[in-house]
Amino acid sequence: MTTVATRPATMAGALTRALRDAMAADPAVHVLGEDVGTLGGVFRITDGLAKEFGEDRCTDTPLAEAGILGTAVGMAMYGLRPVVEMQFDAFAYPAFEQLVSHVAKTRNRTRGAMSLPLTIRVPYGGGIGGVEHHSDSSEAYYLATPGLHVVTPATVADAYGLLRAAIASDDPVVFLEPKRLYWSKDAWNPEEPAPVEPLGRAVVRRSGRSATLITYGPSVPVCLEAAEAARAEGWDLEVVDLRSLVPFDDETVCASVRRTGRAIVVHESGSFGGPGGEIAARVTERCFHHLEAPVLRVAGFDVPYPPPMLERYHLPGVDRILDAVGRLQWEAGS
Amino acid sequence: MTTVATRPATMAGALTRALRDAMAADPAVHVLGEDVGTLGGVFRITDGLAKEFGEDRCTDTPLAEAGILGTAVGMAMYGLRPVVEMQFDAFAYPAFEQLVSHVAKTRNRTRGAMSLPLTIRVPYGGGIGGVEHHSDSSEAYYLATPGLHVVTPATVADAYGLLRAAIASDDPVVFLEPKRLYWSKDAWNPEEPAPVEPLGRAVVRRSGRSATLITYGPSVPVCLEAAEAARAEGWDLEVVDLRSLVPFDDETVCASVRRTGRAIVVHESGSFGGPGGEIAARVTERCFHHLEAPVLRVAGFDVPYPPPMLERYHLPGVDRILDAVGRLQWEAGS
Amino acid sequence: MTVMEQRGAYRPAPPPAWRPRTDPAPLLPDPEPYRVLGTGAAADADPGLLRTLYARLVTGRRYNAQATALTKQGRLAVYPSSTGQEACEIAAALALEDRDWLFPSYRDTLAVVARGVDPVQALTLLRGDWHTGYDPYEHRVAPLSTPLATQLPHAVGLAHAARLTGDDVVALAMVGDGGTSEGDFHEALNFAAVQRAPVVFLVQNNGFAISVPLAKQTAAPSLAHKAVGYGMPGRLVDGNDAVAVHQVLSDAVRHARAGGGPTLVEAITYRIEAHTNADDATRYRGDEEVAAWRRHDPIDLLERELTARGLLDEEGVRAAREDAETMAADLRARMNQDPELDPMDLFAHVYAEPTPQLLEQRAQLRAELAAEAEGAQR
Amino acid sequence: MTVMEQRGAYRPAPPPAWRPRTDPAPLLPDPEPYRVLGTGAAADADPGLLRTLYARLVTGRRYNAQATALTKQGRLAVYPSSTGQEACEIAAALALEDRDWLFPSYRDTLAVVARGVDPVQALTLLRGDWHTGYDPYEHRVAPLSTPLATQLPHAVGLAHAARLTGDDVVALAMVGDGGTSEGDFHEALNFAAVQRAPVVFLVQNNGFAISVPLAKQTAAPSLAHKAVGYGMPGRLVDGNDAVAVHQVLSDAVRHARAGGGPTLVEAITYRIEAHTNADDATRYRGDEEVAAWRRHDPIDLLERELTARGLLDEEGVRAAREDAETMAADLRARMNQDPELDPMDLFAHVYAEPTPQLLEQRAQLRAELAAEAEGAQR
Ligand SMILES: Cc1ncc(C[n+]2csc(CCOP(=O)(O)OP(=O)(O)O)c2C)c(N)n1
Ligand SMILES: Cc1ncc(C[n+]2csc(CCOP(=O)(O)OP(=O)(O)O)c2C)c(N)n1
Ligand SMILES: [Mg+2]
Ligand SMILES: [Mg+2]
Repeated sequence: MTTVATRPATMAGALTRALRDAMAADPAVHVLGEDVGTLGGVFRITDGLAKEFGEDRCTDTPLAEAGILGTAVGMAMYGLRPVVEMQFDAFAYPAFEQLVSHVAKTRNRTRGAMSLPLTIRVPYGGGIGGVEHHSDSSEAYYLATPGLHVVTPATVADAYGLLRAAIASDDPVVFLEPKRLYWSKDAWNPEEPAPVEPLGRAVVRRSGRSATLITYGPSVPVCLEAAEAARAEGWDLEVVDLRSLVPFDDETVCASVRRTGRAIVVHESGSFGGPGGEIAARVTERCFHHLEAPVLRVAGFDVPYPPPMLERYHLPGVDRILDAVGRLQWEAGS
Repeated sequence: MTTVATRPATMAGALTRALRDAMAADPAVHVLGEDVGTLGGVFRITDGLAKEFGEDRCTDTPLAEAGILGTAVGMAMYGLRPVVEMQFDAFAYPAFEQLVSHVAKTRNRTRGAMSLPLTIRVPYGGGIGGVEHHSDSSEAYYLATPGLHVVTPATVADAYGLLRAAIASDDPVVFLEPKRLYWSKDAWNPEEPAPVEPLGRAVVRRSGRSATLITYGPSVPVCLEAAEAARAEGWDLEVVDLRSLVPFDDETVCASVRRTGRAIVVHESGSFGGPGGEIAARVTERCFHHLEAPVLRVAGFDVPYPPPMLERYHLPGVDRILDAVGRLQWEAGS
Repeated sequence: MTVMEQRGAYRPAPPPAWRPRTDPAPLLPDPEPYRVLGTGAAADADPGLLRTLYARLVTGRRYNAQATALTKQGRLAVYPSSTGQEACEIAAALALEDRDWLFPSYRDTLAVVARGVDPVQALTLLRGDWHTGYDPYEHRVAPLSTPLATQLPHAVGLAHAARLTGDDVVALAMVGDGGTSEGDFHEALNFAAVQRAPVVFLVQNNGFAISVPLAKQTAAPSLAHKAVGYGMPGRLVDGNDAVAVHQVLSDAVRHARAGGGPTLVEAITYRIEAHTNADDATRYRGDEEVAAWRRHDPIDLLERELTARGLLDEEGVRAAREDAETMAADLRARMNQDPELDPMDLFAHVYAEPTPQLLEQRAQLRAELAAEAEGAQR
Repeated sequence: MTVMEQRGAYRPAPPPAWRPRTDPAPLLPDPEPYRVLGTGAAADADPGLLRTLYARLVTGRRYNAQATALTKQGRLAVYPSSTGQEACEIAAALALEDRDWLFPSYRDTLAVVARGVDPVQALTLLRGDWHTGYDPYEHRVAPLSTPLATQLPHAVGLAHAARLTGDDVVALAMVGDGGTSEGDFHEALNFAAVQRAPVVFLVQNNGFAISVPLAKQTAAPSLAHKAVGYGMPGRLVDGNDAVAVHQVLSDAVRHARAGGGPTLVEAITYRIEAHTNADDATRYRGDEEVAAWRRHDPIDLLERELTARGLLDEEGVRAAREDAETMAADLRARMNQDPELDPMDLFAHVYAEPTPQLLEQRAQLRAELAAEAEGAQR
């Protein structure tokens, strides 16, 4: 029981705080990326770090993502804990070879002799009115790459806790930051930030009995809103926030689905080949005889991310989720 | 009915023939890549093309995959039909940004004004005793990228027919060539190569009533072998060869699964976030009430591709498929 | 003879017979950026060209101001202004023939407009409307490229294809100083030199990549010095001197057209405004630096020359500004009309033929929209 | 003072005050590759160094031959021989101190062995056994890198980290002529120069990237000329002259260690054998070319010098060859033993702690193996 008052904080602020605390706690933690120094990053997540820790700890790099990540690999080989910022989702693609062929594989290639404790922060997803290449949901690429952890917060407290855990991890973590939640606020006590718990635990954000919405990152608030709206239709929805895509918390997810008997996976990423397929498949494999209906998916369409003026038609919103809930074969199961 | 005798041909030979016929038929078709000219490619797929069509039609490029693909994009913008060879699966990664941000999106970005009729040939998969980075199954990355077609042959005739269709397509096609089938032989009549049919049609390679094996590329022969072996256990397996992952032939696949009531997806690619999740999820969405058991997946493990001496433990083989068939809840359904 | 055989082959014979086949000296940039305005050479500049450049630059600056204003009114999603860089943008575009191609980056709207693209269409992307607003084939302008340096290999490929086709076409590819650090820059220039593709690479060195100053981007003597490593000439030009830019670019275009291969041109200029309307430049640079560059303004430089030669009077200045105002008023008026977008177009241009999967999704959206419309009617 | 502030800042003031801050002249390579053997300078070479190099090169060549023979016997999955390039491999490695790091490519097994790595462990990858056979920290040798040029930024990062940590460590990164075309080459060299990281980049220009000759790879005067575009010195050396390679590399390492920043060294050499045992070099080059380079053999060059100076006689040659045979016999014997691999190790080093998903898969494989064993017993 704490007496210190919590006050509203933004996810951006919690991320900055996590970086600062990690740097203060461990001199091996170094931040590098485009505009992370003097400017504090285009989203201001690294604001103040260069000033506080010096430019050698928070370094503006040349504009070259493969070079940034490759340099970070070398730094990690020497025992540092680099935290790399990729400016936007689509601008992480130039670093793809370094990510897949080295970041993900170095521990394995060296039979454990060389670990790469590095964190790759990627602001991702849409809903911010960004022009093309600024709104991609690129998680499908990362979760199909063994050797990476893939993590994404949906709340202010998790932004802090998961980022600290990512930096503390001895393995590379792709840390996906939902851009459109940067300025979302929660009550959060920055004087007593959450302890660092190991990666890989999902959490039930809302309990319910009718069906489970399995989701993560930017879609968590949407699902919670949909769950509220669903009450009017007589549905009591459970919402599971995965938080970590790799490792995947089969236990929490399956426990929920076994309870509710119905499930929908919700994410912004395209449907085809996206995370939803994996999640639906593994839930079905594990809970087949508990399912009253197939696990459905509500996702972005399988199109290049649309221009700002059309993004609201693309992004899975409350209505699309409720439509899917309606298709969960209520007659058959009831 | 043809009187011309068919004779055994290799998949490699059929691919060479397809390139040659395409180049002869259309002067816009240009081949470019590393070692594709004088050497004829490290797998000899482009053998003889530089000699027959000149180095301007079949060009050895500098060693730079993003540059190769980016150059091909520019060539396609000018109306040519480039066919790019990536030397190995893992060596296509440096071109990932060009692929995702331009190749896949240019038609969309220009509202149809600019199409990119280009084919990207990628030898993929394992089983050839290759050292690290030479045996990746990278299809998960491609099929999560809207705007790309993703195609892979499993037979000599399909190697020819699908490659011709890919080159004829007005959209970019990632053409995945199963390395370990390059030297596989089928009876094939190179005097009467298969007509070019549109991309996107799966084919039933073996009819059966007990369960459906859904597979593609290098795993097709393995599934056919497993189906033969399964007869001894009293199972009559159907084998569907997808041939095209994008577009996906839901019709053929679902028709089969509705008939058999049970399905297993088989591929070399890792399981987590791999194509199997998508396929299992969509089959389940569409055939839920026909399914006697959850759609299972038999795939490579979720590990970096192992060294040659261990690859046989990694690759899904007949036994692993038969094990999965055994887990298809025969009691419940019978 | 193939394109490959036309190159001066560099393949060292065994030492000691070894000798480089290309003399590096002519590839190296001069130590000082090339300038015309304010020097004796200005007297030779064609009056017509001076007048055209002046009028276009004045309009260009007004366009920048208007577009920035439109971001404040929510009419543009974002605008990266090229104020201070108008000479690079416009003089470079004017060095091309109609049949040539331009490969712009996100900051190069002025160059795009200088090619003849409708000023409103040139802003379609930045407005939040469809990604590319113009038909690239109409004025031979590739889509504005946002991922840095990725457009450079496209320019190389297009120029190479034109050459193979026997067409007399040159491609001009634009990139920023920051963009030169990307691998695609390297790969594109190398390809171009090896293939002797008719491309000109123009680096607008405006001192910054967002907040990162050039000194944190490169330790090179100049960006133009990179050329020698590819075996192409590197040229330095004062990017605020429109006549100098026009001459250097025209030379490079002529050289490329004549089969001489690519050139790398570095234009030294300065980004007077913030990176985009969303950026706060005071966080990383001081006012004096900006003020110093304002004293080296591309429009001023032209105006002084024109005035000195008696080619421009107050009336002329007024006329140029009026034309600019007319353009701005038209732009404002047309940008204030809401564009009409059809949500169903999400699925229209993913493939030549939508896949069955997209047809399903299209049907889903259609149903959603119908339900929405119904809901709205009730 | 931060690392950034130590750099010679390149940030052009407005023209006309503009002036490059780095003088390009000292960065440019000499027109001729540096040579010692066969020149007057050879007389100054330390006899001990000459003898060491000779002995190592002879052993190195024998290692190449033995490894190639092992591919024929199915004992190695693949071997990219460095026959003809032994001087580069060995003299470069010997220019490092123990505390320094080597970042090799797939062809650099000899350099790896020269660092002290066990000859059998150095072949683990190529044998088809686990990817890296040695502990990189033991001799400060990064894993052999197969994806071209990707190891270069790692070398930069490690050197940068060592410097930030206050350690006196230099990294030597090796790459082929073909690898210089990759974007990672560009990005790594640029980073290194901007950060003044203590790295030395050694390009072994052996004339080919598999079948592609250098003239199709670059149009540059030399690969060393690329250095000026990054603001670091470029050096050309006769790669078959072990003494010259050792001197140039030692200089560069000293320069880096003293805080002078990176150097790019291009060593002109030749790949005498095919790309790997799987390649057929007759498809793309003639015998005369190979014969010409055989006349410029790195071991011959040393042998001639040593003999001329009376430092080597027939007995010495015989002794060196015998040592080489001893090494080869040991290698052969140990490589003929089947390594023992545990299939369960597939899951051992994917993460520090296996994920629940991997634990499931591990259990599955364990069950499969048990079933297989049972089946075999029956
Ligand atoms: C591959 C890639 N990485 C990062 C970005 C984000 N970004 C947009 S503009 C910019 C700075 C570019 O600087 P410069 O090339 O000098 O061009 P300028 O903006 O000065 O015209 C950055 C980092 C991007 N667009 N593409
Ligand atoms: C990124 C990448 N692309 C392609 C390859 C395939 N490949 C292996 S070696 C090689 C040629 C390399 O030539 P060079 O750099 O000159 O080194 P050398 O083999 O001559 O030592 C190629 C293309 C690779 N390993 N990595
Ligand atoms: Mg700039
Ligand atoms: Mg080479």
